[in-house]
Amino acid sequence: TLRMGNGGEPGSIDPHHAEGDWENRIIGDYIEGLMTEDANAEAIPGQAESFTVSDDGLVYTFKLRDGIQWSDGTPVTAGDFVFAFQRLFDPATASSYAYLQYPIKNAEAIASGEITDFAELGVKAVDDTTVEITLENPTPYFLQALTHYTAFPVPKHKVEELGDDWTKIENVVGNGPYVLKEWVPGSFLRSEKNPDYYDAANVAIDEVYYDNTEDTTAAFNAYIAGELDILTAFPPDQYQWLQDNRPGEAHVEPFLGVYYYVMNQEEGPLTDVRVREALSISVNREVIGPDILTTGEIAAYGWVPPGTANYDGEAYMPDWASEDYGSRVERAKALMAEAGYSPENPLNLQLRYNTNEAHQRIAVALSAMWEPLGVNIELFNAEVAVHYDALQAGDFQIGRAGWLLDYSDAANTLDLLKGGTQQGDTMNWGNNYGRYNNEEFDALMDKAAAELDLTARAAILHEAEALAMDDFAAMPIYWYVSKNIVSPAIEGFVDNPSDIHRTRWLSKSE
Amino acid sequence: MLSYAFRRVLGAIPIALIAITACFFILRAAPGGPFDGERALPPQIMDNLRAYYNLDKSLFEQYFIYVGGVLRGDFGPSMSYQDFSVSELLAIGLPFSLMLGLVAFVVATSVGILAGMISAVNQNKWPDFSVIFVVMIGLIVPNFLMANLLQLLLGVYWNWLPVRGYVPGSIPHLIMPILILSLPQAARVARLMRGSMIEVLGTNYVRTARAKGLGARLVLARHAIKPALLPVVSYLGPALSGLLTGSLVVEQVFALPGIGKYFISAALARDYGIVLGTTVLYMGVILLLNLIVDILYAYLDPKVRYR
Amino acid sequence: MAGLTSRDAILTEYNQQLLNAPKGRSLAQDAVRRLVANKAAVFSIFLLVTILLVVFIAPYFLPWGYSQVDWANIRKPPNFEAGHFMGTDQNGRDMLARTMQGTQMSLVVAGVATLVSVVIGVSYGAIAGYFGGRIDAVMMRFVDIMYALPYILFVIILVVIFGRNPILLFVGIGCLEWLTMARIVRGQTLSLKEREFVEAARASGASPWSIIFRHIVPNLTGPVVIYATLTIPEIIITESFLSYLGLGVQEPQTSLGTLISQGSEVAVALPWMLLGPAVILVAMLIAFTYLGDGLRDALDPKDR
Amino acid sequence: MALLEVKNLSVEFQTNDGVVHAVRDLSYTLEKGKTLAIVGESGSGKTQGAFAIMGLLPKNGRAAGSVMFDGKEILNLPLKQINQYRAERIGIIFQDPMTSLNPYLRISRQMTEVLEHHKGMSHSAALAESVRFLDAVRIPDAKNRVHMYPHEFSGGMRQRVMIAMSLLCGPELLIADEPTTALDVTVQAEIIDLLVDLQEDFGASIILITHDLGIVAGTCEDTLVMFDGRVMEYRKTEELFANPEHPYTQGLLAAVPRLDKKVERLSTVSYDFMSQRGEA
Amino acid sequence: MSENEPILKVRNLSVHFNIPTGGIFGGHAVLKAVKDVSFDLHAGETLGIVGESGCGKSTLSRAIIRLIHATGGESMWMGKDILKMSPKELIALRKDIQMIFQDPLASLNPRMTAAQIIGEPLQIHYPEVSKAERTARVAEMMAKVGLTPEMINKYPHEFSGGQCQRIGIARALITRPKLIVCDEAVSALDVSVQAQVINLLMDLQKEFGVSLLFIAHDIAVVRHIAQRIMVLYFGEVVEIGESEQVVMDPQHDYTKKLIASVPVPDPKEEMRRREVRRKLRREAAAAA
Ligand SMILES: Nc1ncnc2c1ncn2[C@@H]1O[C@H](COP(=O)(O)OP(=O)(O)OP(=O)(O)O)[C@@H](O)[C@H]1O
Ligand SMILES: Nc1ncnc2c1ncn2[C@@H]1O[C@H](COP(=O)(O)OP(=O)(O)OP(=O)(O)O)[C@@H](O)[C@H]1O
Ligand SMILES: [Mg+2]
Ligand SMILES: [Mg+2]
Repeated sequence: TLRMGNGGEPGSIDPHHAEGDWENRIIGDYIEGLMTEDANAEAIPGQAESFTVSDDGLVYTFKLRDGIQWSDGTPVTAGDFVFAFQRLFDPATASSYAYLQYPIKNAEAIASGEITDFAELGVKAVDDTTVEITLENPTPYFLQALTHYTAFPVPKHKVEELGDDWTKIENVVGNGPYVLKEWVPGSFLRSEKNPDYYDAANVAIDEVYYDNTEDTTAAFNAYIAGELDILTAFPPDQYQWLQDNRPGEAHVEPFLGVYYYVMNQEEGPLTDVRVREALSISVNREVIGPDILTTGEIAAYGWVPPGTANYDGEAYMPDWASEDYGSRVERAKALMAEAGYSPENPLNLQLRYNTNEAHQRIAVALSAMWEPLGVNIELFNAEVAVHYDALQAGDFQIGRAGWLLDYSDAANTLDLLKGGTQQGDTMNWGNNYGRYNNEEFDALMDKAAAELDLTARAAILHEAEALAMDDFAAMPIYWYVSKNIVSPAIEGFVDNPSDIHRTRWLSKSE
Repeated sequence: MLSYAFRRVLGAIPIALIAITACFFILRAAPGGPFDGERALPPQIMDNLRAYYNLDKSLFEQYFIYVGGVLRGDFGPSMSYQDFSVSELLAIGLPFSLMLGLVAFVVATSVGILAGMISAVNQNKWPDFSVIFVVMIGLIVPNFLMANLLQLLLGVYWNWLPVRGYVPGSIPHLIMPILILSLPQAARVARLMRGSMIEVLGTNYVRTARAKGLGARLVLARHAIKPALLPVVSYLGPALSGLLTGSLVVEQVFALPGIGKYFISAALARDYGIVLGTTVLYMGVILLLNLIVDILYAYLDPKVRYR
Repeated sequence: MAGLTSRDAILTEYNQQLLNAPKGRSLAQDAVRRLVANKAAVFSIFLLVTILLVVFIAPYFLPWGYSQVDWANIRKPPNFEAGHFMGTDQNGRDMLARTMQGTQMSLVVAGVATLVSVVIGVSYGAIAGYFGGRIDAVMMRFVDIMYALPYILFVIILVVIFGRNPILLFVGIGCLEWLTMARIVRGQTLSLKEREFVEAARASGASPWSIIFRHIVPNLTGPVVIYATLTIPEIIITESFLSYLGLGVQEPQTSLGTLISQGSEVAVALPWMLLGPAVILVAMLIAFTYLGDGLRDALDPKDR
Repeated sequence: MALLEVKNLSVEFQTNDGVVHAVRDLSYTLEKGKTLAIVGESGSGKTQGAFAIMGLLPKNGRAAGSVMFDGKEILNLPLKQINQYRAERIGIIFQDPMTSLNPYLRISRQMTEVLEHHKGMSHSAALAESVRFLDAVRIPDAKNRVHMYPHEFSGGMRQRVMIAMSLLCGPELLIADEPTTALDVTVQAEIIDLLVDLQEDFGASIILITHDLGIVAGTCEDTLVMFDGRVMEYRKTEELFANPEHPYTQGLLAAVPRLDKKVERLSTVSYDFMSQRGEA
Repeated sequence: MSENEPILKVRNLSVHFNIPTGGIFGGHAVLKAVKDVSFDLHAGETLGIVGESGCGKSTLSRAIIRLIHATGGESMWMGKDILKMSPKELIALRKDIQMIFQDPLASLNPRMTAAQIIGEPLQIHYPEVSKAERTARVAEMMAKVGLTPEMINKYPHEFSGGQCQRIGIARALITRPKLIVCDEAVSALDVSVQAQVINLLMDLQKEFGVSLLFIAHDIAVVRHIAQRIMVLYFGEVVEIGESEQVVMDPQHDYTKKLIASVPVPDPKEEMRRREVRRKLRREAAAAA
């Protein structure tokens, strides 16, 4: 029995409604897509036995394994996959993460209601065991994207019979290594090993509890008392204690994500690039990971997390990063003076962050770092809904944000800086909260999207990254790390930048 | 009295309606929506979601759809727990919360009343001070800290009780939650009880009871408790409803399947369905409890009459 | 007025006694005397005054300010050489300075919010209870509705309407806490208004208002004083929760509740972050408790 | 042997304005089966003197001196021991019937508990007995009324309930503190007769505190006159009425309004005697 | 209003109480405490009300001034029905009518000092009176009812029964009302203080023309103070007339018995009477 401190309470175990990583951990255990992750979270064939890709990179053909079946005994067919993708994009399903599969042909048009005939979707069943997927554009990371739960099949026979109720614990069936057995909302979900899974022989753990561990302090206490085997998050201040008392159990590893501050470039003092530069270079990123957060987050100077796939080439590193911190501060003061600010004539800024211990510490540290420049920071925290409401509305000066990559590809972060699109009479800035607007950058991004050659594409993306960072389009602060605690009894837990560790690869010595 | 109760029960319907209405519009007036999260969703997806939950209709249409549903006993869908309807979530959580709350309530009131009486009888002597000190610690130490300390002490270091978690049917898992829930209420009951008991002990009718040679315990149990309970009883309504629903911290810390967490977390997530559903439920609980308290009050004090 | 047998004699004698007789006193004056006689209450007052003086004056003499970051000492245990007598937090700020600032904040918030809740709760409850009938029904159902509505939303909207304002925090919390007070007061009033002395007051022509505020409310002081001291801990916690939601005290300022909730998470790893604030909180609230009980006893003329 | 022997009893109250001496140096003896009347000025310490005997003084009161009951000292006994005397051997009728009856309990409860507690009777037997006593004090419709609450009774009826309650156990000593103030004379006469009958049947002793000198004249062997906490005169009733010695007693007797003599103006006691005794 | 118009005209006043018979269904019996009582009271006059304990005297007096709800009838004060007055008028009326309650301690607010209690009506009805003067008038009033100055700061529970009663009396008299309802106002007083209070009342009456409704069981006192006496029996008026006439020539059986039972402070006479009563009772018992 594995007891996993799974984080929050799952909102949905329907792959088309799920939104968080704790849901991913559950869904990935009971449903498997065409592709799945290995212990390193690399894409490997899952329900598909093998696949071929056309030369233009647009058509993927998957051959399903023999004898795969849903846990109620119904065979898994290509039709289930076609049905699943159609359901994913159906506007009536209202799946919030459907856009992750937009590379599929006509997906976006169907989701937005422009095309109503689902047969036009680029997912076809050639026969019962062959699935053919056609893309809009060649997408180098598509196989990785197929490991995401949005690409998972759903049991057509169940969904047609029960509608959204198919995920009720008494109805739900899956095709993955585990079967869901029990769900006590607020407490835990329990699943058991699926004996009919094609690789059942190699699945070591026979029962999994996904415990609700919203309260990390309590979960940590439970781990120490031996009640949990894995924690997917822990209070950062315990790291030192863990290293001292439970060496090797804490797994703090780079994780594909960037923690950053956005600066409002639509209006206000931050439209002045000198001010942005001054603020950015006077942040001593090297103290944040080791001293403030203590979990050793790595200082971020660029925009694409190290280790991101399809991004060969030298990581972006600005010149000032290697400069001595003291002289950086002096230069920042000078820049501020140029922009007309000084300690006598201070710049008053509001810094917004959503309520969270770590965000608060960083905000406090940064406002202390900016104080010598003659910048007075008013800290303004708010709950998540209010915070992001304000960011999206552009109602802020400096705001905290973060981005965890949906899949390992550089465009996934760089897209955050793309200019807004006109929508009716308002601009839609999407996730570009700082409203960075540079046509040159947008052009580079478009060019990269059309580039088939991965190396060439990477080069273009590097160029775009450098451009935006030299513009101080946003202020990266650190690269996220994943923070797991794994009991010594667990084997097979491999650290990886996607922080995905499927239960089928784990084993436990009782 | 019966007709009074009957009228109160009937009156509950318009009251609940007012509460729903107020809640509905307050909810919509609050900034941020149910789909505002870390990342901005693409506009079409947003539109699909809004259509899915009827949020694209006018506010009044939404309101009438909702009220119509409630009248049919359907509280609509939850936006953060899509696999459940609000009714289902409440139906799952309520029995547990009820059980936990009632046990904690019984513990709290009995401990509180007893402690209050002990300290009233020993007013301003050391048993008074020490009893009050002990019970007040349960209130003064915030519940999250108390939970953490108890977990560390009883769970981690001494290993007497499971640290957290819910195992259906397991009593040890519930001891700490009940303790943490009931301690603050016990403290409040004890203090209220102490005060009113002292007041009652000074009355002439208690003197009469003493003159009857009844013995200290009987004087307390028969003559002093009833009047001394009056202020406590007024507090019991809020106390019990607080126990049934105010267990956010306890539920989160111990990962229990109650409904307490919805009262806060749903409001923060702007999960309109759950917020409205819990408001209606809570309203019902409060109206019922306060009715019971009012009737209990009239029973305790024969002079109190309601029209 | 003629004819009282020994009227003149009595009156002259009486006038003489009148000169030596005590001046009229009120319940409040008597209460002060009795309070001073209560050892626990006096000790509590002493403790509270000490805390008050220390937290408001001592910060001027501390080497570090509450928002000052000491980059050389982040999350360090007490260190006298560096001037961090209670250690530093994860941002390298002096815990002693922060504890004092937080205590200031919590004292002010608790004081004002308690006052608001007592004033509103007592008047509201006494009025509902005294008039009874339909007025009572309407007023108490309003309280019931207020109980049921998710109050966080109220506070969020208040902030949207009025902006961020510390006064709002007091009002917000006070408005939350008065509900239970109103219910308790209303219940007691229902009993009290049937007492004969209230009838006597009515017979002598007291208006409903003066009956409520001169006859009923003074007889409620017991439960009111006690419940008021019971709301203080609740207010301190509610404040930290509202601050957590961004509706209250704003960093770098802090409050006792916030310090404790932060300290609770690191109880084992960084115990000095919890210990100081917790000790102050417990000392302060226990003092309020004994003071409350002492005040109750003092305001009860039958008790001494 | 005297049933009750009070010696140098004094009662003091601690107040905000200093010490109040409610009773000073009170001494008297009461034989078995006899009745002692205590009369005196309102506020002269009659009630508190009686409370001291039963250990019922308010919190701020202190009693000193000696009270021998049946040969044993009972003043300031600890609760456990004094409880063996209360109600069972010494009954008391309180002066203020409204506040002395528990407004939250039915009369039945308040009466039966005495019998259940001291006599170990069953509830139904105790109830029947209570009703019998209520009948005896002429509560109309006692069978039903016994289940009512005190506030549903008239002032006089409450007083009679108090009387009935104190008689339930047949105490050896009954302290009756103005037991008939709220009763009209017809009922009063019957109540007094009832007390005297009980006394004759069971040999109980009674301390009767009253303002009604008429009752004193008719029932009490001895009379004690109090003023300002002190004994003014303590003698056989007949002698006292025939030949009052103390000016206060004289004044008191003269002040009694009489049906058989019509006066223009009621006379009051002149307090001259105080200056004579130099004690004012 | 003509000279001879009564200031208080009570007509067919009745009061019924619902007595819960228990059970949650709220069944109740009706107790008719006051039945169809009518009488007049003139300015400067005292009407004595006597009657058996529990016959409805207190209830009647409370109903007249609307402290409890009357079931029917009217109570006209200077031509206006008190039972129909608005709350405002009622408060104004209280200036003219004061009441002394039967239960001395219960009718005093336990958290007010004697001085505050006595001064309150003055404060309510004459807010213009300065604090110093109010204190002086309170002290004067206390002296008149025989309370000493050092008692001003005492609380009700620190007083003896009779002292409490005198506080109640002082409170009722301090505003010099036109009508005072005295419900057993002197029952807890020793004869001397009682005489002092009664003399005081009569003096006030002479000087200011105060009217009194005087409820008492001591018929000698009633005869002394009242011009007329009304006898209540089981809630009904059975006799009403000039005091001398009622006392000297009682008509109703109850009144006769009442007069006959008045004790006299003469031991021999009392003993004799008791023997008579006892004999009668024995005979009755034997007959039964
Ligand atoms: N709790 C108390 N604190 C202070 N003084 C008190 C207290 N109780 C009584 N006294 C005072 O003690 C004195 C005696 O009171 P007590 O009740 O014995 O009088 P009493 O003779 O019974 O008078 P009455 O006939 O009016 O009942 C009074 O002057 C009274 O004011
Ligand atoms: N609140 C009440 N509820 C029910 N019955 C009541 C209530 N108040 C009075 N009564 C009844 O009404 C009747 C008259 O009571 P009331 O107090 O008027 O008598 P009274 O003449 O003043 O007698 P007393 O001389 O003993 O004071 C009594 O039988 C009494 O039991
Ligand atoms: Mg007395
Ligand atoms: Mg009466």
